[in-house]
Amino acid sequence: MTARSAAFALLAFFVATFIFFCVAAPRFATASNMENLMSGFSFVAILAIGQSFPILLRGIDLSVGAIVALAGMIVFDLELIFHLPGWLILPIALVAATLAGALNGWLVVKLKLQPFIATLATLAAYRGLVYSISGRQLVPGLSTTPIRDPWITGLETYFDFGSLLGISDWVTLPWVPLSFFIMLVVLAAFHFLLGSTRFGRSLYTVGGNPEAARLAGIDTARVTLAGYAVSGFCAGLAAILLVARLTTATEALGTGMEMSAIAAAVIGGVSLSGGIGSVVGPVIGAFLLGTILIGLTLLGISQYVQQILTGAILVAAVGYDRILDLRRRRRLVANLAEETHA
Amino acid sequence: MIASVPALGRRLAPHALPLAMLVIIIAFAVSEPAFLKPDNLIGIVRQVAITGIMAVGMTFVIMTGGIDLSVGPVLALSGVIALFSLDAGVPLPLSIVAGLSVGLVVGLLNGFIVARLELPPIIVTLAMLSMVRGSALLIGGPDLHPIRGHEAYAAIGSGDFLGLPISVHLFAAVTVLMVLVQKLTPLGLLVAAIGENERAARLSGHRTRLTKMALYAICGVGAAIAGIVQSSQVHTASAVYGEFGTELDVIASVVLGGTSLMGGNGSIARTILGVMFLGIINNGMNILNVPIDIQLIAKGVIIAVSLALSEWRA
Amino acid sequence: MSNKDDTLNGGDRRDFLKGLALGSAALGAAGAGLFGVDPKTGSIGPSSAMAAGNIKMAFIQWQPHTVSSAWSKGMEEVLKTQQTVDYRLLDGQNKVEVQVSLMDTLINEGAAVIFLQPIDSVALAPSIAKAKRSGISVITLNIDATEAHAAHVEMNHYYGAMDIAKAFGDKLGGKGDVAILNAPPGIIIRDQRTNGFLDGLKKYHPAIKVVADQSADWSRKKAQDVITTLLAANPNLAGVYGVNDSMALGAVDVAKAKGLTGKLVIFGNDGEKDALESIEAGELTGTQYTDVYQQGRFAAAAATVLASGLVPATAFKQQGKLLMPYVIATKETVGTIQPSQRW
Amino acid sequence: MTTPLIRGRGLGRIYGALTALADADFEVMPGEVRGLVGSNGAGKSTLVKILTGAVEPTSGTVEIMGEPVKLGDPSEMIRRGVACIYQHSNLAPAMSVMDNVFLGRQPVGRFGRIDKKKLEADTRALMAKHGMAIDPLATVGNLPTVKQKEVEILKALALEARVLLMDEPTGWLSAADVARLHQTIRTLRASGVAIVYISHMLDEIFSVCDTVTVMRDGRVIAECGIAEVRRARLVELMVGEKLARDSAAAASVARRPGGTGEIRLAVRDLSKKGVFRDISFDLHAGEILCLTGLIGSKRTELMRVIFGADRADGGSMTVAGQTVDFHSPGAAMAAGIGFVPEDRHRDGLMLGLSMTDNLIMSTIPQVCRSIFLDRSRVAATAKRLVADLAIQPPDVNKPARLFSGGNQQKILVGKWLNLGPKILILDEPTVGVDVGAKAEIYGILRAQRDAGAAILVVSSDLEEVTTVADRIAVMVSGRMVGIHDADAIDRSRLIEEIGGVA
Repeated sequence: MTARSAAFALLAFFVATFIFFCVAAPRFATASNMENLMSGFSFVAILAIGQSFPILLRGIDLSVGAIVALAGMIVFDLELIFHLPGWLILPIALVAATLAGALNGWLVVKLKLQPFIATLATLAAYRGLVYSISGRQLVPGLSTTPIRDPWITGLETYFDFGSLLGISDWVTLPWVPLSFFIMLVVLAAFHFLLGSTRFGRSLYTVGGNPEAARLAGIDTARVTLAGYAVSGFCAGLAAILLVARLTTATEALGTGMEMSAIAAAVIGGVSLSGGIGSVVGPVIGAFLLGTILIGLTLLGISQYVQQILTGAILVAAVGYDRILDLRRRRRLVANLAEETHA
Repeated sequence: MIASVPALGRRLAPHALPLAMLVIIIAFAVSEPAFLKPDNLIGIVRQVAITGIMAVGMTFVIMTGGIDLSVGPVLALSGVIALFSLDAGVPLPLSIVAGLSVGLVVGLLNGFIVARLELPPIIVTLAMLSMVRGSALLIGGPDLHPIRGHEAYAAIGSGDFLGLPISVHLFAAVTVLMVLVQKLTPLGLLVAAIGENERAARLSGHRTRLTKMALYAICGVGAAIAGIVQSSQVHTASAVYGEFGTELDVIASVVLGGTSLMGGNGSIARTILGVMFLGIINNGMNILNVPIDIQLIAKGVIIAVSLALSEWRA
Repeated sequence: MSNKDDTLNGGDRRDFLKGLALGSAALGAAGAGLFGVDPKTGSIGPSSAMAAGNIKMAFIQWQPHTVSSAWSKGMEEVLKTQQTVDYRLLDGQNKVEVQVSLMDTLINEGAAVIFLQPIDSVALAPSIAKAKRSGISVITLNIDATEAHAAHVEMNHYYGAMDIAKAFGDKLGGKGDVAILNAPPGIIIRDQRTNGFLDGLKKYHPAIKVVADQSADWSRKKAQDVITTLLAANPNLAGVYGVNDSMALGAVDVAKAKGLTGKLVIFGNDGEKDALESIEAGELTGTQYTDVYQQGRFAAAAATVLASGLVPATAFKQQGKLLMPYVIATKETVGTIQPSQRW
Repeated sequence: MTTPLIRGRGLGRIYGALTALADADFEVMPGEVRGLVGSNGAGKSTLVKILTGAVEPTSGTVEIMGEPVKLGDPSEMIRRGVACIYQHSNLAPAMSVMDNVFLGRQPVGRFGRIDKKKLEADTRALMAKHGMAIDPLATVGNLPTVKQKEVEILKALALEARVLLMDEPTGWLSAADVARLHQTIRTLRASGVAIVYISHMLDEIFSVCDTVTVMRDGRVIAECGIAEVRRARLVELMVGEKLARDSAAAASVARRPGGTGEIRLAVRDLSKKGVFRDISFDLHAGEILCLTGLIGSKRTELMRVIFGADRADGGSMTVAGQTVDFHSPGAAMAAGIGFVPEDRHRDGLMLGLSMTDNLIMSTIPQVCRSIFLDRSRVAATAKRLVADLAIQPPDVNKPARLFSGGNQQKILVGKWLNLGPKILILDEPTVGVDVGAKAEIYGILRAQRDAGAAILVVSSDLEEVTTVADRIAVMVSGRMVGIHDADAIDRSRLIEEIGGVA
């Protein structure tokens, strides 16, 4: 109930921001801008979905940016050096990213490292690995060779629903990028996983009350490991979409993305103290960040001022959430009072 | 014999970091004797001075279960402000105060939002990172601003005193000051108390929020000192200094020193150990000309392993 | 469903773009002025942009840096004489995906010309193709893209670095141990400069030995640290090449502190003001100097021609390419660089 | 003779220096309700935790239906049908009632999808069976505490447990709810479930149990049928004959209701919306006032307001004649109030810090010289307090974590004594404290009282209340329902008043 009302509040905030820019920013409310928003931030949304899992488990994953680079570079190498077919490359990259995430989980579960520091260590290590395996350094000339495999570039496809429905004569609908649909599928899948399976319920318990989870016979180690693996998987998926969009991978891909993902997740109502949140919020959070960035650019606001405003909005978003939380608690106390005095 | 291995491990666990350091130092020294040259050893301290000053400042914040991601841009902005003040004809001490006040203001703001509004520190300081960087770029632009004709200012980073770089003296002074604060003043005790149990500290009559604000302010001032040292060391001030990753190095040093991100235990002296540990790894790998990819992988593995060792109990 | 590229080849669907009806009657009514966009405004190109007011031009830089800042100044100098041009600087934050997103936004906004300092040649190519389809001219700075576009104005990294290697070796007398202060991989100019330098040494001075190649993250401070360390292990170090001037100046700082000024041959790359002054002071041995203001002016001049609308952006099958003339600035040549050319 | 459903032999558990449980034998037959009684710290909770697998014993074995089981593994115990209702909540607050009830065992359909309809139906069926009514879809964290307790009971019942452990299950419940719970227990017993019932409320033990096991100081000291033992004997067994005698003597001799007559603290119509209302009482210098009531009667919340940790909405307080309005604990301390909180791990001690640091925590200015801590003064203070309170071991540098419960509590009391408080508030001062330390703490309190301090003790332990109080105040659901001289009220009357029977 309360989680849902928080999500509505966030949605309201998003819609308000959106409408503001529609009114204030020139060419914000255009079909092509919607395309830009969808294709430019779907992968951020996927990263934010992934990041929700470690955060729900009271952890954090700082290494997602490096995993993005790693998965991207694996695609690059397999395609341009080993000339493997795309249908084979994509699953390999996803598996590698998932394993990289699982290794984070292993460090947290088995070596009992604090998630922040464990993933900080792997952030460095994975990035180093990317440099090591970089086809751009190993084979001269590859840095200017785009990836042309249809399996991969095909991911950067747009769907024109307007003409499909035959209504394009009187409205122009944005063409929807495939990445957006992939994001929706991921969202639906993980929403289902969290909300409707034992694993998901267990994950909330492990994050919210680890002792209760243990006493209920839940294998907390396995759940935690799986949570970090999901984060890795999402990073791998984001990497594939990025590679399709860029037709290449670079060694620096994904730098700083962990911060966007964390910010989107927390704005989306995933509590850093674990056990509270959904994957819907982070997706809204990601597109909220996107709306703000694009909107401010279209408003012609200097990039430096943009940084200041984004920071302020981030504080406002978590502060707003905090206020709602306080109000909710106060209401609860009041309800309780009525009950006891009744 | 076999039975005693875990027991030995338990006994050695608290000393995992110094032991790992020793092993690494020996490995470096064997593969490159120049590593142990006094010049290089002093070099290491000079190299870590900036990160070290920030790590010393951040230790208290982390001990209370907080974190400060905004130190990078604070470092940049304090250098820019100090230089602009100098160029505007403000006397040196006042210019330095102007630079340091950047850290103070940002730190107080961080502390206020974290302690008073009780928002998560990681998000608050992430937002502050963005805001301070934006402000620094607004004020200083993307350009490098050379520091010319301010000999005294330049000496802070580049001068020598008693055969040691002044930046090393400064690092030592900040460290000693903070060690004394931790060991000898009520503040040190209070930081530990808040980290251990904030509720209990408040119920013991302490002004925990005010204290936390002060700690973030200390952290900010530490970053500002680092900014002044860096700008004077490189004879330039720029809004782009303290690039992304600076804060993570600082946090890694503090955590390697045994301070838990959950708060509680921690010591300035051990933070120095963490700082030196990372400094030695970087220096040794530079001196051995290890390629960047292997450097990063090794760094990640070494951090994970040495922390895992110190967690190794029972 | 259809693949965008295929459809676009058939005909530019942007012509059909009429602005977005959000499907909400209320919004539509409220925003009649906002959403009832004239069909014409949807079609992008210099002419329509002019119809709407000023021509928009924007520069997407790699990240805040002296070089891009100087370009921007050069461009503004030219563009502000044309009162119909709105120019602004956007920051790519050292991230390809940010540059791509900014490209998209500018395309949507209907810019006439985009100046782009790509982080990667391939990664930005799809965006450039998209811009071209929308009739926007793209001028790349320093790093070329694999997609043909309007113009490319380059500092000439590879050959410049080869020439540096030549001058560097000459100063060293053709032998000695040298170190490279490098940047981490991930941006192409780093690779071009490193490769140019190494190839140059191979070609002109094969006896010179590179004893260390360490990353100093473009940073003067880290360069100081790295060089101090390398000097401990390699007391005979005779020369240092910094992939940018900041790192070279870091080496200069160390040389000064250790009394090695003049003994240690140090070259940088870029040619910023501080580096030139350091050369004049006899500390830095040399750098590759490019008149970056001029580079910006060239780009802007090309842009004004393109924006006149006489040359359609889609017509660029083969792009214009301008390699900026450069000077290997050393104590001997630095005097020829005028104060007004220094950035 | 039938085999016991569950049987533990020689069970022991040692925590550092503290032996929580020593060589305990314990068994329950099918269809038996066994009461488990003993003072706090007697080892009941440890025994229960071993039986649920939450804690691995350092020695001993457990058999279920004659088969030995692997210990220290909660899922193994659940699999074998051992369920527990814990004293502290073990619910996931952000999740729904039905998810909590069937945590980790939700019915699943295709693709591992949780069958929510079936889950809801199962939950409703279970509730119907045991006569409870909670919305299965409600979020647990939003339920009142009483309902949360019911969810915990449901959770255990849902396991169709053969062995059901109940650790203080009625602490949150009203008299009517208790009766209903007992009815449920009798139904379960009839179906052959073995039940272990832990409670301080001897009435409940006598009402529902068949047999009783008495523990003291980590040992099982007696076992018998409930019909074979009289109440007084049971109390004597629990607290030890000497203490029972001593406390009775001490209590009757030394009671000083009203103290010196000087009113130290006067509370008038103090209210906090939704928590408590119209609280008025006087606390005199030189007396111990015990405030008792069920858990959830808002005693702790009242204390927090008096100490300035929370704010009141209405009413007034005067301390030694001065009207006060504390906005922080610091302000209350300045007025001479000390507060020993209920949960010493959560609110009281810095477990990782040394005993010395804990002892000086609320009196730091006293041990400072200018801005520095004066190490010699710190050491002297610690030494004095350790001697005064007979804290064992007297190792001042040892972290608080490593002391036994009783000594931890003494550290906490000592921390406030150092302040020389005019008013000392103690919330459940002897929870988890062994019998010996308990007597010592009572001694300390009496000494402070005799020295003129006003002492306010919050306790739900009636033994404690009748032992230590000069006057007794009773709270029910956020209201103060009566204040009595300790000698003027008998126990059964007190129990009725606490239970809300007017």
